[in-house]
Amino acid sequence: MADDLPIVLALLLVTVAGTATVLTRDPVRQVFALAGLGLALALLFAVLQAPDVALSQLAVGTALTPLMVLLSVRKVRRKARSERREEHE
Amino acid sequence: MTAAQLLPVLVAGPLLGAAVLVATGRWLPRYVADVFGAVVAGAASALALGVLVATAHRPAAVEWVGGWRPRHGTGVGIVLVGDGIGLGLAAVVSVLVVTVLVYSWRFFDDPPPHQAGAFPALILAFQAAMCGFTLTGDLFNAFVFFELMGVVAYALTGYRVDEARAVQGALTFGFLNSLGGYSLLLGVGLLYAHTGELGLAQLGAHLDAAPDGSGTLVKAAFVLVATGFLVKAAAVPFHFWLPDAHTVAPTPVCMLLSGAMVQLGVYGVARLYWTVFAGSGALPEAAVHRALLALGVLTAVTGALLCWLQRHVKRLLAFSTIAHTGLFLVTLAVLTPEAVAGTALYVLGHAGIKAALFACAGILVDRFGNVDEQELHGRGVRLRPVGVLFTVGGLALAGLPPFGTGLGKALSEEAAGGWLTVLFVAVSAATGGAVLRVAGGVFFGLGSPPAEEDRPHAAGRHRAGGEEQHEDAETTGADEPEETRERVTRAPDTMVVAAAALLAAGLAVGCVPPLWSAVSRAADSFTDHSGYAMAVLYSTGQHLTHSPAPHWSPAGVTLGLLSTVLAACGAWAALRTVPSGVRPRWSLPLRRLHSGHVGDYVACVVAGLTLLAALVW
Amino acid sequence: MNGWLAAACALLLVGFLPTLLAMCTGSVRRRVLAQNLATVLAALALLLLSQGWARSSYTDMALVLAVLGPVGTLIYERLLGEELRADRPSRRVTRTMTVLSVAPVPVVVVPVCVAATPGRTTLKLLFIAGLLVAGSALCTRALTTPPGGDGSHG
Amino acid sequence: MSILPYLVAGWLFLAGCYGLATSRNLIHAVGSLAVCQASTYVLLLAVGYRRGGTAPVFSDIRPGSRPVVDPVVQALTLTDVVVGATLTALLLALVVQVSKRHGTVDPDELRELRG
Amino acid sequence: MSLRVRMVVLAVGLLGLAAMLVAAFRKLPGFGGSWHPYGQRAVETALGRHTSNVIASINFDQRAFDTMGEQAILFGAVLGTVVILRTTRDERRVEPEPARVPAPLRRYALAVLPVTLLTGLYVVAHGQVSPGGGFQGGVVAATALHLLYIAVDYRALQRVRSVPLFTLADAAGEAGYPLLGLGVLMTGASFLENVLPYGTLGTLSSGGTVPVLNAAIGLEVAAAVVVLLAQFLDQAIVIESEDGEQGAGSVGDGDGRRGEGGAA
Repeated sequence: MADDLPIVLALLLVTVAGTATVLTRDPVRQVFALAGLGLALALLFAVLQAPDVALSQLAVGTALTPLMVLLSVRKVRRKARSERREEHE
Repeated sequence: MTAAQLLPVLVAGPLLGAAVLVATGRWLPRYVADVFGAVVAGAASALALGVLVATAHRPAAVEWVGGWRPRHGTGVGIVLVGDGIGLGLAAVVSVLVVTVLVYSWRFFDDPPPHQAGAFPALILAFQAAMCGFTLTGDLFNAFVFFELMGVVAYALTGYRVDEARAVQGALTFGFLNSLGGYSLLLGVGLLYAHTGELGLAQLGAHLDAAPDGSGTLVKAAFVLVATGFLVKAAAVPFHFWLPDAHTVAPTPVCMLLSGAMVQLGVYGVARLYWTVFAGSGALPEAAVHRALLALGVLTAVTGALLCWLQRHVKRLLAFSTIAHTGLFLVTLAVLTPEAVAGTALYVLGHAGIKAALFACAGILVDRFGNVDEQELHGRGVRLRPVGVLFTVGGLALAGLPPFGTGLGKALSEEAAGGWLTVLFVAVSAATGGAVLRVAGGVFFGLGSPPAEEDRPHAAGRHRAGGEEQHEDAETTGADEPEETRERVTRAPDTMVVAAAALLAAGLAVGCVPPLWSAVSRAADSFTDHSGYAMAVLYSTGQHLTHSPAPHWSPAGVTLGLLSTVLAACGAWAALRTVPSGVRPRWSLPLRRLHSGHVGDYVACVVAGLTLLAALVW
Repeated sequence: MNGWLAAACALLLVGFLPTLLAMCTGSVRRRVLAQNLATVLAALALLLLSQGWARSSYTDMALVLAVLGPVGTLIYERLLGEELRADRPSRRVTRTMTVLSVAPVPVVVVPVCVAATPGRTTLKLLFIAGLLVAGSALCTRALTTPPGGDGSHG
Repeated sequence: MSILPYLVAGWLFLAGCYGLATSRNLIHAVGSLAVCQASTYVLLLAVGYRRGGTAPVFSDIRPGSRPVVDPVVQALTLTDVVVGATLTALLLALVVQVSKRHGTVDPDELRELRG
Repeated sequence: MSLRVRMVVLAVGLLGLAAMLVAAFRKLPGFGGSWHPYGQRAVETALGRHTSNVIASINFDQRAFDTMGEQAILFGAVLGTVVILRTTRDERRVEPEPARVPAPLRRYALAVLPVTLLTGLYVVAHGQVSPGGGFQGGVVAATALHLLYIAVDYRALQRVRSVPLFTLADAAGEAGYPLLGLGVLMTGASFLENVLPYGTLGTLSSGGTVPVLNAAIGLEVAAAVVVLLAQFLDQAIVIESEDGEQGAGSVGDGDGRRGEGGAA
């Protein structure tokens, strides 16, 4: 059982982060939960002895996914803002 | 080099073509890119047909990619299996892709900057995905091509990005299909854990050898994997993406989605059942029969009702595809070689006819910028050739002999038998009748035009927010942006020729007896669970006793004529009444279900998973 | 289960889990700071784990994380600059966060270096430690400098 | 313990579906879909794990010196991670266009394609 | 569907699904078991081919066909994103504004850029020997380039990032797989058969065609990620709609746009 402790811990982390990702409704805040999920998954992959998968999860989850999501959020917000301004005019 | 060795080329060739198109897209003029795409697709279809003919009377062509042939029935590689049904579907897909590329020569004035070849490149990647999916004998590999098909199809569906509805439909499509893909992958995980294998033949062999007692695991795996395929096949309640995607996708893409991709979902379920689960005691035949039959009937009825209620012509055709998918599933539920042969011929005929109908609808879009049945009333009179093609397509869809759809319907009725005959006749009549109604109203000006005030307020419809929210809202076909460079004044020859050729192909399916016997042989080996495993793992062919070749039976012809007459009468009756713009109250819950809301659709898919599980258990 | 793995578990439980919770709750500022700390702690946990399993090739994971972690933080800083600038933490928070993210690095890396067979692995470990210290310290500072400190938008 | 990892995979799938179905923001929905996908990673790798095993990467250990975990599921998961990242990109691109054309990314306010 | 109905449908679905999954999981072989027949075969096969990273051997040799599909997914998704995020008729491109990034940040990012790039290349190069490979390294290398946007501004990134060139590299990497496969086929062997000498276990040139395919995928992934991010960055920074979606610099910092009125 003690040998499985790292795995249990990593599973706990993944569960927490995954649940938080779903429950965080604001996309900007969700990015952080998603990044946390990425890190937790990478740790889980590492303790499951899958360094190759952990590496690709780190490569994708640390910078690439947050960058894409944040750029989308930025575009979406700008659009919403300009729509609001149009309405005010 | 043997014929089998060429199987991977059916996937690699189009992919290479796509890469070349993207690499040179900056410098290529539009038409060169289009011609190149058509040539590559044409070469692939020639290859598929060639291998199909070369291996027609021999056991299936089996190719272990990378030369990883198994020893003593175990291996590490991926296998491609070019048996009659799989390779035949690959050939159909490839030929359809060529037609679509020819059809779309006049399309899209707005290629992405410096990417003249983007559209043909995406189509070629789509072709590669579909061919890979039909040929592969490995479950995870099937998932890969499932996802490739999806990714390319979302992009193609959303191709006209300046259209509000296009991007929304593509996004719905993306969400639901991805969810289906993950369900599929979970199922693959369960199967791998249980058997330690990924190849279909190995999985089947393992389940035969060591059936798990209660069957819980096997059933769950079947449900999860089949859900993935059924999402692709647009079976109710997994179908919600299909009408939305077809309403908004460019017409050539609709032709591919409805003509081939949806049927590949049905193919996936059938392939999965016969190669993996058919021999294992854990998944009783009765359970699979029950599940497919229930979903099939539900799908057919829902599709037919909603098809009849539509006024957006492409959406109408989309629901008719759903209705026919339901019929395919009902037939497959019989789980006999005859049923598979009937379904295969039905799918073949349907591919030609449905693609031709979409092609005609596309001409309407280009001519009038509108595919709304009521708005276009009588305006298509001058497009007489198109009108004739559309009418013939409607008759064929209703099951008129000697079209391939008629033959497929007749054989399916024979296989399914009993009260299901009523279902086949009714659904064919409803879908064919809806098409004939459109044909009569739009192309021949029959019946009375809708009252003026019922015309939709075209201006207000396209901006969300400003529009009043009617509970009874429906999707109209007004304000459809043309897909050609400029609004065409007459139907372009390439388009009409493509539509006519597709109809002719649909007709040929019902008139060429050698094809029937070939399909019958293919169906025999398709349903041969142990034969597949022997051919794949030990390269030994077994001699099968072939079931007699299918043919037109008097009963089939009569029922085909009956449903055609019913369709014509229904269309005539509908045209005689003045369209009131109000649709029957009983249809409200059904229509409200199609709310365009991703959340609703996801909830339905999850509930559908549970439904399927309940049916299988 | 050896000492290294026990240490990794302790780090995950006492260090990473609270940081993860901080990442998933609260203001954007808090989340960014927590994210920065989380990458450092995860990288250290990976180092401990690879030592615990005696797999030197696993250190590549920590290497990639040490390289990309600060990049991620800088992306947040760049794209959420407005929100972050409106809500700068106090100097005390800055100092605490810097200490929290820098201090564990030598605590973990030095013993691992001592235990590992000297050679290329040691160099790699030191390199990772350098990246972690520089990256996290700098990111913490960038995230917490008062508005006058950067001149974006003049 | 013997089914805990599988349960976590199942939980992630259900949670992701819940998030998708109740989402009020399409970007959030894309994130929820990523959670669904995470469940497939967890399931696959959990299936391939072997107690006491190590990764079958023989750069720093001798082949045969230690038991190894199943590499096949790792290769599958690797493919899956790539699929997930690209899918996220494509869906986000579509969300960006939805926001441009509809002025909103709230699925409740997208009132087209009904009936 | 009203929200209430949707929640009921969803609850039924989730409960049923949960019940089915739990029932199935209970029948799975227990976690951590030692029975992995396919895995064992894969390990033996990889060692037979002198590839020390068995995962790389599966990805690029034993199940190389999967990876060809995976690569096509990436390629298709990037092409799809290019198509979907193209500049439409009602949009225009504006010059991005220069951004002023704090000096220490800029120095750090510029110093880390080559380190990140080298790390990426290192991870690609060692793919068939130690953990890593074309995909992981390709993403890291592509991320490195975007430090220019973080450290300096979008204009700096635009100067070194020629989208046509990277599109070409993307297509070349994508073509590498089918080309190699077809080339091998011409020699009479099977598609994608590993025909090169296997080399010595544990060296960079071991594994026959594995390093070649690994490099092809590294090239494709790096180029594809750059092209992909270019679409998103363009959308967020330089593309705006004609009907006055301006708000220069209102979100984030620098990189706002120099609309007609607000030329800096």
